[in-house]
Formats: sequence, C-alpha cells, structure tokens
Amino acid sequence: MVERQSPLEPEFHPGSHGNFEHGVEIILSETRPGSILQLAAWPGEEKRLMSSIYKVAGLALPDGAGGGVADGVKAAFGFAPGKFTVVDEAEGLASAFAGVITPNIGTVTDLSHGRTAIRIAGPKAEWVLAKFFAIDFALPAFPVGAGRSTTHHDVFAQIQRTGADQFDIYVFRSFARSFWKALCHASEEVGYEVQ
Amino acid sequence: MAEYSALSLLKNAFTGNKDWKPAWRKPDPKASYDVIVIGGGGHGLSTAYYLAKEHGITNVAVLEKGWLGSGNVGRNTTAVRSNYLLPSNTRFYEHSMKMWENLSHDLNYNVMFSQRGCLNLAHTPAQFDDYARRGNAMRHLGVDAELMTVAEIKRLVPALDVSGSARFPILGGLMQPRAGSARHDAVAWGYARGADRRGVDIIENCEVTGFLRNGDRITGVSTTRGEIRAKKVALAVAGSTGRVMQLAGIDKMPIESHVLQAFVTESLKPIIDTILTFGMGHFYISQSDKGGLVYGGDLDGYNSYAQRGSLPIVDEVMSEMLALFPGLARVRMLRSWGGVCDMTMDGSPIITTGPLPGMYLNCGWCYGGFKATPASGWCFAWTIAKDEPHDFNAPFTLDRFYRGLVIDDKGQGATPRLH
Amino acid sequence: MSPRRTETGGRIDRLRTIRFTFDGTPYTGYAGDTLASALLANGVTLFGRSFKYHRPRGVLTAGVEEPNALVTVLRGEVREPNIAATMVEIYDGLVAVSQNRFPSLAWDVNAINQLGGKILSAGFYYKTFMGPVIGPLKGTRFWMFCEHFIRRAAGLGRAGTAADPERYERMNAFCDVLVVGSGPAGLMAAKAAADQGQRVILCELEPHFGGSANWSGETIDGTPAADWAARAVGQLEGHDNVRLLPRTTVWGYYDGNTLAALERVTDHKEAPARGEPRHRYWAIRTKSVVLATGSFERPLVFPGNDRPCVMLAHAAERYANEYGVLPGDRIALFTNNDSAYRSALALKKAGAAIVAIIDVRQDLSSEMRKLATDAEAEILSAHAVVATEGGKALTGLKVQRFDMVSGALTGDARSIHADCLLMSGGWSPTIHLASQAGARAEWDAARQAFLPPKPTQKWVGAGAFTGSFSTAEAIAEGRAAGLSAAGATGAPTILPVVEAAPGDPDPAPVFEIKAKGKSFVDFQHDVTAEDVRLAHREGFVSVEHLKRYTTLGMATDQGKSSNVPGLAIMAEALGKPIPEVGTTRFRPPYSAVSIGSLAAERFGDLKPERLTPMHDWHLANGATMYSAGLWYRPMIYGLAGETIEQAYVREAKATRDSAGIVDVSTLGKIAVQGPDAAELLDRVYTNMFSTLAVGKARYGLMLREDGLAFDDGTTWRLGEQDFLMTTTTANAGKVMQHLEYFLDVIWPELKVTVTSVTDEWAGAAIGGPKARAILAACVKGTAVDNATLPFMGIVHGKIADVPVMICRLSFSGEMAFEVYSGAGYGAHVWEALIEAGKPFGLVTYGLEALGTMRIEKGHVTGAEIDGRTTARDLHLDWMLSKKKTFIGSAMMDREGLIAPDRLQLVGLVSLDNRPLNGGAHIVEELDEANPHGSIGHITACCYSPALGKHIALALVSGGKARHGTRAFVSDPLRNRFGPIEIVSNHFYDPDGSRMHG
Amino acid sequence: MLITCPYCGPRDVIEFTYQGDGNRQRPQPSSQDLDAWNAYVYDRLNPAGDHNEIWQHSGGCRAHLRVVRNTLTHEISSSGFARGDHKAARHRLETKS
Repeated sequence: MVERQSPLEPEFHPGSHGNFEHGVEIILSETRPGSILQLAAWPGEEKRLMSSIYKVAGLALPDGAGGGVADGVKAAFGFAPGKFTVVDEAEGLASAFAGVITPNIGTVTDLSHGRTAIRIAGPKAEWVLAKFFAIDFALPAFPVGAGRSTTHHDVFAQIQRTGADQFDIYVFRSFARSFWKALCHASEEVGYEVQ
Repeated sequence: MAEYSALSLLKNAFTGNKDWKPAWRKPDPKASYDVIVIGGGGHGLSTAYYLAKEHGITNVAVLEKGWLGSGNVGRNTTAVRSNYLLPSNTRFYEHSMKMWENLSHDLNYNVMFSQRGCLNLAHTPAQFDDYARRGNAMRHLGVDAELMTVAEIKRLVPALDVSGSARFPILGGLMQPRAGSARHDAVAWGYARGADRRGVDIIENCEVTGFLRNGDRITGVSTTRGEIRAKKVALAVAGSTGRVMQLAGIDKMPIESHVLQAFVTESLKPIIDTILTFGMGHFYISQSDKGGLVYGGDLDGYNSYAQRGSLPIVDEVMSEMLALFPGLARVRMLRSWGGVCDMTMDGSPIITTGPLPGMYLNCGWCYGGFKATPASGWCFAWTIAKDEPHDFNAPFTLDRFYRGLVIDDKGQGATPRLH
Repeated sequence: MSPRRTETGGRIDRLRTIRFTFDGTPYTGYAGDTLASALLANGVTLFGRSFKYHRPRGVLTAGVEEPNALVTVLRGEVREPNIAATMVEIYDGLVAVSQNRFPSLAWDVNAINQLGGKILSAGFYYKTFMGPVIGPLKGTRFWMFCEHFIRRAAGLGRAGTAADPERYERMNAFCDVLVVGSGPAGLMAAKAAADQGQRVILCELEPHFGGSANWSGETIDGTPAADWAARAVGQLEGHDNVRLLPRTTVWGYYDGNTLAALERVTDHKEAPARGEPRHRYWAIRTKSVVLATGSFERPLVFPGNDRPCVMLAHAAERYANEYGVLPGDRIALFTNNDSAYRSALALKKAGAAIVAIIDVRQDLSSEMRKLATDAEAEILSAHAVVATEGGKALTGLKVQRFDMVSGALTGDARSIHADCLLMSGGWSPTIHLASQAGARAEWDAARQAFLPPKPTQKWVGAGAFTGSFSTAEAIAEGRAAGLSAAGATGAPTILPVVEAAPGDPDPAPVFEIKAKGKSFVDFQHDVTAEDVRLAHREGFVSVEHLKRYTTLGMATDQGKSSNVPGLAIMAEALGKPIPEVGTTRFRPPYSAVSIGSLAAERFGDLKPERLTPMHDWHLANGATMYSAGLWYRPMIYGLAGETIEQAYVREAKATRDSAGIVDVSTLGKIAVQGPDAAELLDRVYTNMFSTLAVGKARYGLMLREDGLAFDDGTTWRLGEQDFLMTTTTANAGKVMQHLEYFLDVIWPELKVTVTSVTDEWAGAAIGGPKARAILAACVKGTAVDNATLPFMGIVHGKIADVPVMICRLSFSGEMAFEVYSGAGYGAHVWEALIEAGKPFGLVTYGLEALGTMRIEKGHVTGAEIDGRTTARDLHLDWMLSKKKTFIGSAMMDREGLIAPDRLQLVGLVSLDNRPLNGGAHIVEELDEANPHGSIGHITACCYSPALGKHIALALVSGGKARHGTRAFVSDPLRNRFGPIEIVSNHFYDPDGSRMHG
Repeated sequence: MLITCPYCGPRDVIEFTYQGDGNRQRPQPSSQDLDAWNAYVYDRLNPAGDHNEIWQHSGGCRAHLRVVRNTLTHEISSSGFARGDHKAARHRLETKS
C-alpha cells in the first residue's frame, strides 16, 4: 500500500516549541484519517441518512444542527442542513456507504484526500482557536461532539470538538500547510508540542 | 463680493478678519424656479454653477436636505484620475481632469488640486498586461499614462515593500502623472460660492418630500420648506437616488446603495507623495496636506443608507495596507467614516434626461463621483439646458443596461458590490 | 529626589527606579509613572509644539484626551509617532523624542508662523495660492509649488520605514456582559453581572483598574477608594466567568453588539516574551454592554490658556494623588464649577500652595468656601483669568472682575504670581461609544453637557457617563446597570458608603472669556475662539462646517476637550442655544488605533498560500513559481542560463515533438451528484450534457444571466448521477457559488449536491506524440489505446499501485491525457509518470509553455473571457444549444451584444519578426507621435515555436471580417510599433488531427 | 453585524456573501419577455428601511438565507433559509447548558 503524503510535511516539526514559561499548553497533530466523507440528504431524508450512518459506522448522531459524535476511531457531525461529515481511521468508508445511501436518500462524496485533519488539544486550545475563528468555543456553546462550519479569511474549516479541550479541524488540503504554519505561530505564545 | 487673494487676506488681517462675508447666502426658497437641482453635494452644486456660467440659466435653486456638502463630496478619499479602460469612461473623466486643472482659477477658490500622480501596482505578469492594455487605451485617447519599473516605484515611494519575498511581490505599475487629489470640502464650498455669486439660490435644510406633477410631468417639488415649482427638476442625490426616485413613484432602478468606508491616520511628516493602489486586493492610499494618510478599500458589500461601516472591512483594508507598508504598523488610524455609494449594474454613471418628463437624472457614481464633479455638473447642465446629452455623457443612459450596451470597466456584470 | 516629586503618596513604586531618555536627555522615574508624570516630576514643562503656530506646549491632561504632549517612541529603527506622553508607561531604556519642531523643541524656527497669526486664520488656504493665469505656474501648478513647502511644515511625528518586527494578534471573544470602564460604576456593574453567573469582560484603558477611585482621595466603606477598588478587582479575579483586560481601549461599537478593543500587551515592557503580541485586537460579541466610561473635564477658553503649566484641574489632582507629582508649587485655579475646589484641596494636601481660586460665579456655596479655606486659598469670585505670562513655563497670570451674565470684564487687571494654573470648565460625559452605536446625544442644560442618547443597541449606562458625577451615584447606577445587563433584578442590598467632598455637578454656563490675545479652543490644531467666529461670519455655521472649515476637533485627540467649547462659542455667535447648533456624531475609533493591531495576524501573512500536491517537487526541480490568485504554479522549469523565453520555447517544442507534462491540480473541480445532476448541467451550460454517455467528458461553456460568457471547462460523466465538473482556476469559487445559488434559491426542486473537490484530486496533463506510449508504459488495469480511450473518453486504472482516472482531452492541441489521482498520491503518480516518460524525452512544462500552446491553438482563457465578451465574440456560438434554454439564453441576443463592431477574437502575426506585448493596442493607421484610433488589443502573445513566429491573440472590433488584413500594433507605453497581420485565432493544426490522433 | 443563520446560529457578517434584492423574480426559463428578464437582471428595490435580501452563509454551511434587514439601522428582523424545505425547527442550533 502506498502511503499518502501529508501536505504539512516540510513544516511538520515534532517536538516542543514556543514559550514554556507556563509549560506546554497546546498539542498539535495531524490525525490522518483513512476516510473523510461528506454525506448529503435530500430535504426530508435526513433521518434516513442518519440511520444509515448508524448502520454503517455505528455512530448515533444526536438531533439538531451541528450535532455530532466521536468514538476515537470514527467520528461524524452535521455541518450544514442535511449534510454530514463522517470520518474513519480506516480507508474505504466510501464504498461501505455507497450501497446504503441510495439516490433517493442523498449522495456520498469522498473527500479523504481533499481535506486535511489537524488536531489541537490542551488547556489553551480555545484561546488559540479564538485567534482565528469568530465562533464561540466555550464548552456550553460548543459541546463535545458538535461540529461547526466556519472560515478564517480564505481558509474554510469544519471543526468538531472531540474532547473538553480537544478540537479536530478539517481544512482544504491545498490550504493545510499555510494554516498549519499560522496555527503553530499563534501557539508560540503559550508553548506547543507537535506530535 | 470681494475676490479671494493674497492681498485680500493681508488686508483683512489688518482689520482683524472682521470684514469677511458669508461664502454663500442663506436665502429662503422662492415660489418657482427655472431649474431645481435636488442635492447640495458636489454634483448638484457644480450643475447649478455651470447652468449659470455656461448656459445663462440663473433662476436656479439647489435644495439640500442637510448641510451643504454633507454627502459624498465631504466623505471621499479625494482622488482625481482618468485612468479608465473603456473609452466612454476615459473620455468623460479626462474632460473632468482638464476642468480640474483650472478649477481653482475658475472658482476663485483654492480647491488644492495637486497632481501628484496615481500609481496602480501590478503583482503578476497577467496583471501587468491588463494595466498595459488600460494605459495604452488611455494613450490612444490622448491621456497620459506610463509604465513604471520596480526601481522607479521604489524611488517614488521609498516606504513601499518591493521585496521579492512579499506575498504578492510588486512587478511594476501603471502611472497617470496628471492624476492627483484635491481638498474635498473646498470643492463643494467653491462651487457653492461660485453658483451663489451668479445668482443661484442655495437652500440648505430643505428636504424634498415629494414631487409635484401634472400627469406624468414633474412640475416641482414639495419640501420641508414648502412647495417649489420649476420647469425642470434635476436629481443629483447620489446615495439617496433610490429614496428620492421612490418619491417619484419609481421603486426599482439599476442601482444599489452601498456603504464605502474611508480612513485617516494621525498626521505624519510626508511619506507618500502619490496616490497608490494595491493590485491584489482593493486598497488605495494617499497623504493629505495635513499629513494624514487617507485610505480605503472595498465596499462593505450590502445595501445600506447608514453611513456606518462594519468591522471586517476595517481589518481587510489595514491588512492590505501593511502588506505594502510594513513600516506603518505602529502608525495609528485616527478616524473612519462611511459614505453611501449609488452602485450601478456596470460600475458606470447615469447622466440623462428623464426618466419622467420634466425630470433629469444624474446618479450611479459608484465610488468615482468626486473626480467626476466638474464634468458631471458640466454635462448635466448641458443636458438640462439643451434637453439632450453632450457627446461626453451620451453613453451614460439609463436604458443601456437593457439594450446590452453596458460600460463595464471591471467586467463583473450585474453585481454592484463587485464594481 | 526629583524637584516636583512629593515625599509620599501615589501608587508608584518608589523602590523601583526607571531610567529613560527624552530628546536625548536621561531622566529617572518610578515604576508606575507615565512619561508625562515622570517628566513633570523632573521639572520638565515643555513637551511639544502645536500643529500650525508651533507654539510651545506643556501637558494639559493626565489621560487619553491629551492634545499637546505628543511624542515619538523609538524602539531601535522602529518609530511610533504621535503618542500622548500621558499614555506611555515608562520602562527601563525607553527612548522618547519630541516632534514637529526644528531644530529643537526649545528653539523651533517654525514658531515664526505665530507672527502670521491673523493671516493664517481659518480658511486661509482656500483664499489664495490660485496662482497666475498663464505661464509655467498656471493652472494648479502654483499651488503645487507652494504645497511642497506646506506639506513639509505640516504633519506631526515621522513614521518609520523599517518593518515592525513585533507581532499583532486578533482575539474573538464572546460574552454576556461587556463592561467598559473600571471606575466605581464599572466595578460595581462587573461584580453584579458576574454574581449572576454571566460571562463578563471588563475593559480598562489605563494600566490600573479603578478609574477615579485611584485618585479621588475619597473613602468608600471607610477605606481609601483606591483600596476599595483594589479589593473589588481582587474579587472579580476570583470569578472564572470574568475576564479582566487592563490597558484595553474599547474603540468601536459596531452593529450587532460587536465591539472592538485594543489591548496594549507589551508597550509597557522592555521586550515582549516569546510569541507575545505587542497589541491584541479584541473583537467582542456581547449580549449586552455596560458603558461606564466616565467623563472628561473641559478647559476654559481665555487668552493664553495654552501656555505650558496651564492644566486641567483634575489632571493635577491625578498627578499628585496617583503619581506623587506636583505640577507646581504655587498653584492657581480657574473654574466655572465646584469640582475644582476638591482638586485645590487635594493639591494643598500634597504640599502645594494654592494662591487663588478664580471662579466666574458670584454666588458660591458655603461648602465651597469651606473647601477653599481648608486649602488656604483666596477666593476670587466673579473673576476671570484674562492673560497668562511666561514662555516655556508659566510665571503668572492676570485676572479681572467678570460678569457671568454679560460676559463683561471690569476693573483693573490684577497680577497673580503662580507657576501653575489649573482650569475646570465643567465635565463632558464620555459618550463616544453610545454615539457610535447609532444615536444622537442630547444636550442637558443643567449639566451643560451632552448626555448619552437612548440606546439603539443593547447597552446600559452608569456613573459619570450618564451625567451622574458623584461616586455614590456611580456605585448605585453601576450595580443597577450590571444587573440590568444580566437581565436580572437583584435583591435590595446595602450599597457601599462613600465619603466625598461636596459639590454641585452643574457648572456655570461660561465657556469663554473674551479678552485680548489668542484663546485656544482646539489646542493641537491651534483653533482659536476668533477662528470659530470667523467661520460664523463666513457662513460655516453648522457644526460639520465649523469642524471642516476650522479643523476644530480633527486633531489626534479628536476634540475630546474642545468640541463642546467650540460649539458653545458658535452658539453664542449665532444667538442660538447649543443643541440647535448640533453635535457631531462620533465614529470609530474612540481613540487612535495601531494599524498593526487591525491587520493583526495578517500582518506579514496577508493571504494563505495554496499549494498543489506536487508543489515541493516543482521547487526541488528548478521551477520558477508564479502566483495565480492564492495558488502557486510553475511558470517554467528553467535550465541553467536560460531566459524565460528560451525555457518556455524549449518546453513547448519538446511537448509537440515528444511529450510534456504539466501540473493542472489547480483547476476548479466540483462534484455534481444526484438524480437531477444532468438536468442542472443542461441548465447552466450552453450546450447539452444530459446526452453525455457515462465514461465520457465534454467541453462546456457557461454564460452569466446577462448573456455574457462566464466560464468554460470540461465536465466528466463518472456515473449516471455523478459528474465531475472542471472550471478555470480563477473562477472555481465563483462557479461554485453560481451553482449553489441556483440550486438553493431558483431551483430548490432539483435534487443535486455540489461539492468542491478541487483539493481531492491531483491532476497531471500529459500531452504530445509520445504521451500515449508513456501512459501505456506505466498504467495498469486498463488499456489506453484509441478504442479503449477515445477522444474525450475516461478510463480507470492504476499507476505505481495507485488508483488513477484518465481522461483523454487536450488543451495543448496534442494527443493528451489528464491523469487524476487522490491528492495524497499526487506527487507519487507525478514522479511515476516522469520516470515512465524518461525514455520518451518527456519534459515538464510550466504556465508559459501551457500559454504558448493554447495561443497556438487559439483557445480562450480569462484574458478573453473577461466579463465583457460573448460566446459569439469568442467564436463559441457553436456551443449555444438551440434545443433548450440555459442561463443567459434569454439575454444573449440583445442589440448591444450582437453588434457587428464588437470586439472579436482574432489571431495576430508579427510581420516585423519582433515580439509583441500583452496589452498592446491595434490600429489601422500608425501614428507613433499621437497614438489614436484603437480597434482592439492583444490579450495574450508568445513566440510560437510551432510556427516560428511571434503571434498573439487579440480582441479586435469586427475582428472576423478582418482576417487576412494588415494592421499595426501600437504600444506607446513600451514604444513598440509595427505591422501585423490579422488571422484566425486557430493558428496551429486547426482541424485537430494531432489531438484526435 | 451579526446574521443569524438558522443552521449555524448568529455569525459575523464576515462569513456571509450578499446576494442582493430578494424580491427579484426570475422569469420562466422559456419566457421571451425581455422586459421581465431585464427587470430581473438589472432592476433592484433599494429601500431605505426594511429590505428583503438573499445572503449566502458562504463561510459556514453555505446555505442561502432570506434576511429582512433595515438598511438605515442594519437591524435584522428575520432570517431563514431561502429554500423553504429546510425545517428550521429541526436545525435549531444545539446549545446544552
């Protein structure tokens, strides 16, 4: 199997960086999932699509806009009306869905190469993300599992909160290196480790 | 009334400046006029001035809803240029440019027109070709234009970052040396004083609340200071065009009103001696005589009459400014303000008879109105006096959109916020 | 011991001595000093020069409203001009210099401007410099000649050109209650809201929370107010739902309760910590706001009121109580209200002699008389200051009997010896943010001040901001405002008890003393009371005209202290009450904001870079990169010593001779999926897509609604309901929005999903006579022969163990294929293709060669589809289906769009064998001296290795009819003129035999 | 300015793209009525007051919204999906407290 190339490579420097006066407060990593899918339901078919997600991936999505769930291996969240991102560590999720999401339910779009997944974790994760995105990262406003679609200038991002102080950010692959550099730069203030 | 001159200044200094007279009268409106010009901004005042000066029509009233010059003539970033791509625009704005060159004399009022040039920076070879196309188009119409190399640009504006490592390195630029800037308020005041001296009544705090009609024909206006009749009613209300046309029963126009913000820094010793535009975004800057850097960028991008801007554009404009001038990060923005722009569907203006009998329309200046002030008034006065357009404004009709004769300098189509 | 430092008192740290320089002279101060307090402590009285007359100026205030004491702070080569000395916290090594003076602050040659005072009145510039009517200085030339010198004399500080090495950052914050100002009102409000469990942000523009509590000398609940404030701040720090932001100026109140604030994170430090931004720009979205922004003390307007050592009364009180500095030994006060008496007593307690309190009022309360007695000050009621004396420092003043009602001065002038004169002209609430939020202020005749308007957004006011100037009121209103902002009604409670000096908040309505000499209204801009009256005489009477004609209120302090006195003088001249003259509406920013902070994280990083999967390979293999929008693309892969032209000619020639490969990953790619996908494509493209077979691609053209050409590209049918649309690189985003708009707004009934998959696929276009052989050598799982992969066919296979999708289509005109793979495999597949191509002489080529081959073929790109051309103009009318309607079909035949003289696409051949230039124009008759008569322009040009000629594409009026005729290029910008022939745009292999194979 | 997206909740205007007058009626595709097409493409209501507008949440969920916004005060009185069939109730922004 040929390994996929990360777009971050020349700028990916494992180790500790920045200001350590208060210790390392941010951990940055690339999660490199095997599958990133977009599932879209026609209006009125959202429930069927959600149950398809449960059937194929075993993820029970909560109702409501931006609802999501993550189990450490797979994750799913709503990011737009009738649209969901489903992620799996393993490759091949698209074909698993292909027979299940029939044309009368909606569509499956494979974005496994097109999106890069960056994880930011640590007590200052909200602080660093607030430098980029005009959305409220506080836990009550952005619960664990939930997803959000937002933008930092030209960089479109889907963000899922996968822990109390952990977020997975999906950006377009072509922007990933630029965004990664900016994220590292912004994390210097609080000290960060690249894993 | 005394002429303004160095001598009169000296004389008045000896008498403690007690003898200066009002720059224009504050008359009450008469019952009727030959021409009513709605809008006491730059264009309305210059229209009245040229009606009187060029066509001998002096029984004219200019009606201003607030204080004279309260609209865009006092809110713009004062650039005057004629560096357009399409011939209809270039011819018109070049006519304006020639009028600017003698305007202070003509008005006996120093409008401080200073031809320090306007430089459009190019950042890619394709953009450089685009500018060459435009510059050559200008040259073929007798308008000055030059290409500049990076070295020449650096000599002209040493504060500019011309390094190859910039995100969008500068490859060169298109310069119009005769472009420049003027003191915006002085233009309004100079035209007001000039029109007033020729007998025009300038009536401030007089808001038009409706139109008087005889069938379809417009026969006058009702205002907060009473009804006023006129043989001809001319509109030059820029950002308020939609509102005023609504009073005449016309709800829909090929126009959207948008907010454009402008900014000025604290006063600095001279650092930028030309007008400069950034090619990889939307940013322009010059330095006023007082020393403030005057600059702006894109429209806020949505309909508004609020003269109030939104924050994202502020950030965008400042980011682009520092991409060009990384040394100015510690300079401080002192004031911001907003003007309401009447954006048309092709980015070019409308100066025409109609659309109703007895009505004349001057609008759609997008954000190019200030530099047009002399020619706009001159052409509009011609159109009002002769009931037909001058060659200069003949292309700027209202029906050009529908007939497929748009004058789209930016090629953006019917999306006003992109012009 | 500094000459003016008190023995004790203030919140400075007397154990920490700080060393700094001002104009090169070394000074010391204490930690906690501002530059102003430290220099005052050192006996410095001269801080700056005024804008117009270059008059010597001292320090007028102790805060953000300072008009006079402006300095430039230097950090190495980096300059920060126009900073108020009152706002600079000193640190070891601080270097500050004065500005707008030459050669030095003490001896400034431009002070000669003062002699021209009467001529240099308001409106001076408008009335002269019109110049001669003829000669070299005619027109506007004479003005430009004079302006050159005027510009050099104008301006305040000098900006630097060295790039600022520090970083700036943005912070997006969300909260329930934002409290602006941390005086007693703000502290109470923050605490009340925090106790309700609300998310609270408290911003204070000064380094220390507490506002007036820090210097009022009052007691609250029996402890000094400053201690009470410190305790309250301590309690707030204990709440994890409260964020405290000192040194943070809330400067903008925008729509939707979005407020902008500037936090000066490191300006007070010698150097920032690693990664620490110098300024942090807070964009705060809050449910409600408490405005507790306090008030400004106003100066009085009288002759000589601008002399160094004339200061606002409360400022002197602050210097004494907060910094332990006495601005004078013998202090006189001049007032129209009670607050100055408290100041007098404070200064007396701090050790100064109060020589007199000059009060314009006749009747003074017994409480004020008692305060004066306690201060051992002589009261001169119904008196006014009519002159001040001294040069760079005050030596004395003259007073006369004054009738407040008539304004008349009577009796002999009496001289008073004093080294400091304090003035108090009443107080103006700091209503800027409320005004920015969208409403007009209202004049209050009793307070003689503009009070905040009714809220137009969600804010509540408290304390001096509302015109309630006492601390007791501030505390009560603060708590109520905090609760109200939190949407709560708190239980009745016992409020802190304040012990404060008595005083009536209402001043006498006296703003100006009319006597001989220059009386300044706007200190920085040198606008005098006479200038205001001159504006009145000349008809500039509306408040905006006054401002613009005299420049009143346009200086760096934005008229914080001058607006109301200026209005009052105009109102008097007009004989109208102040509210009828009006007030200007305040706009952002409240005080000047660093441009660095506004650019924030984009300073030095304006736009992200967009990179293809093969980017690093291109760099490693000698590519010169070209910036295309946000993307980077190879322009050429130059060999040592090659020019750009040599490189692209080599690359294009090799491609046509054997094979070439180019990275096309930047092309926009949109997945169009769903039962109605084909229907959607039929509607947006001018040609038919529903008839396209699965496994085939088709070239498509889109129009805008107005009938003009919009974009082009190929779309591949991957499945019955599954299309892959490609767009031009530049228009990818626009086309996506176009499709989304129609699907969401116009045709919601269509079941189609559109998704940007530009980044999903890496694309390599490989073309040339050997292209098929190269593919055959490396593709597994499918044949690539003509039968399996005909023109516009699509196959799936593998290259180097990686799945690929290959479509046979051509932009170069050669037999060519686009090979798509998952982006993560892009470089892998690219390298495999290069490897496979080695035996066949495969070259990599860049945008220049790509462009050359497309010109030879006469294909259009963005230079021709420029938003002004139609399908017919570009000879693409064969693509306009007559069997269906499509976007633009109803509008495309309007008269202006079918006129015969429209610019149409043609080819040009240089007849003098010299290169052509992009952007050159075409003329029928050459006139180098006076270019005219343009009939069109060149959109793209190159040297064609295939033709051995310099050729171009051009848009020429009535172009098609001109084929075979001669004309000229006219390029005066580059002085390139010469003959050309107009030909068809299809230069090379017009029947397509090479690509069809 | 904040616009409330029925899916994403209130968001800064920076995430939105203005698509103009929401009162415009596109003629039937087969319509030959050029006046109607011209009116649709070029003419706009431009009121000083409440305006019915289309915005795209282009920096978020990318849905188009129909927004009623006052052009004098920028106050927004209503916002919903431009297409009728997204049930707003189902997509209310989730906020646990």
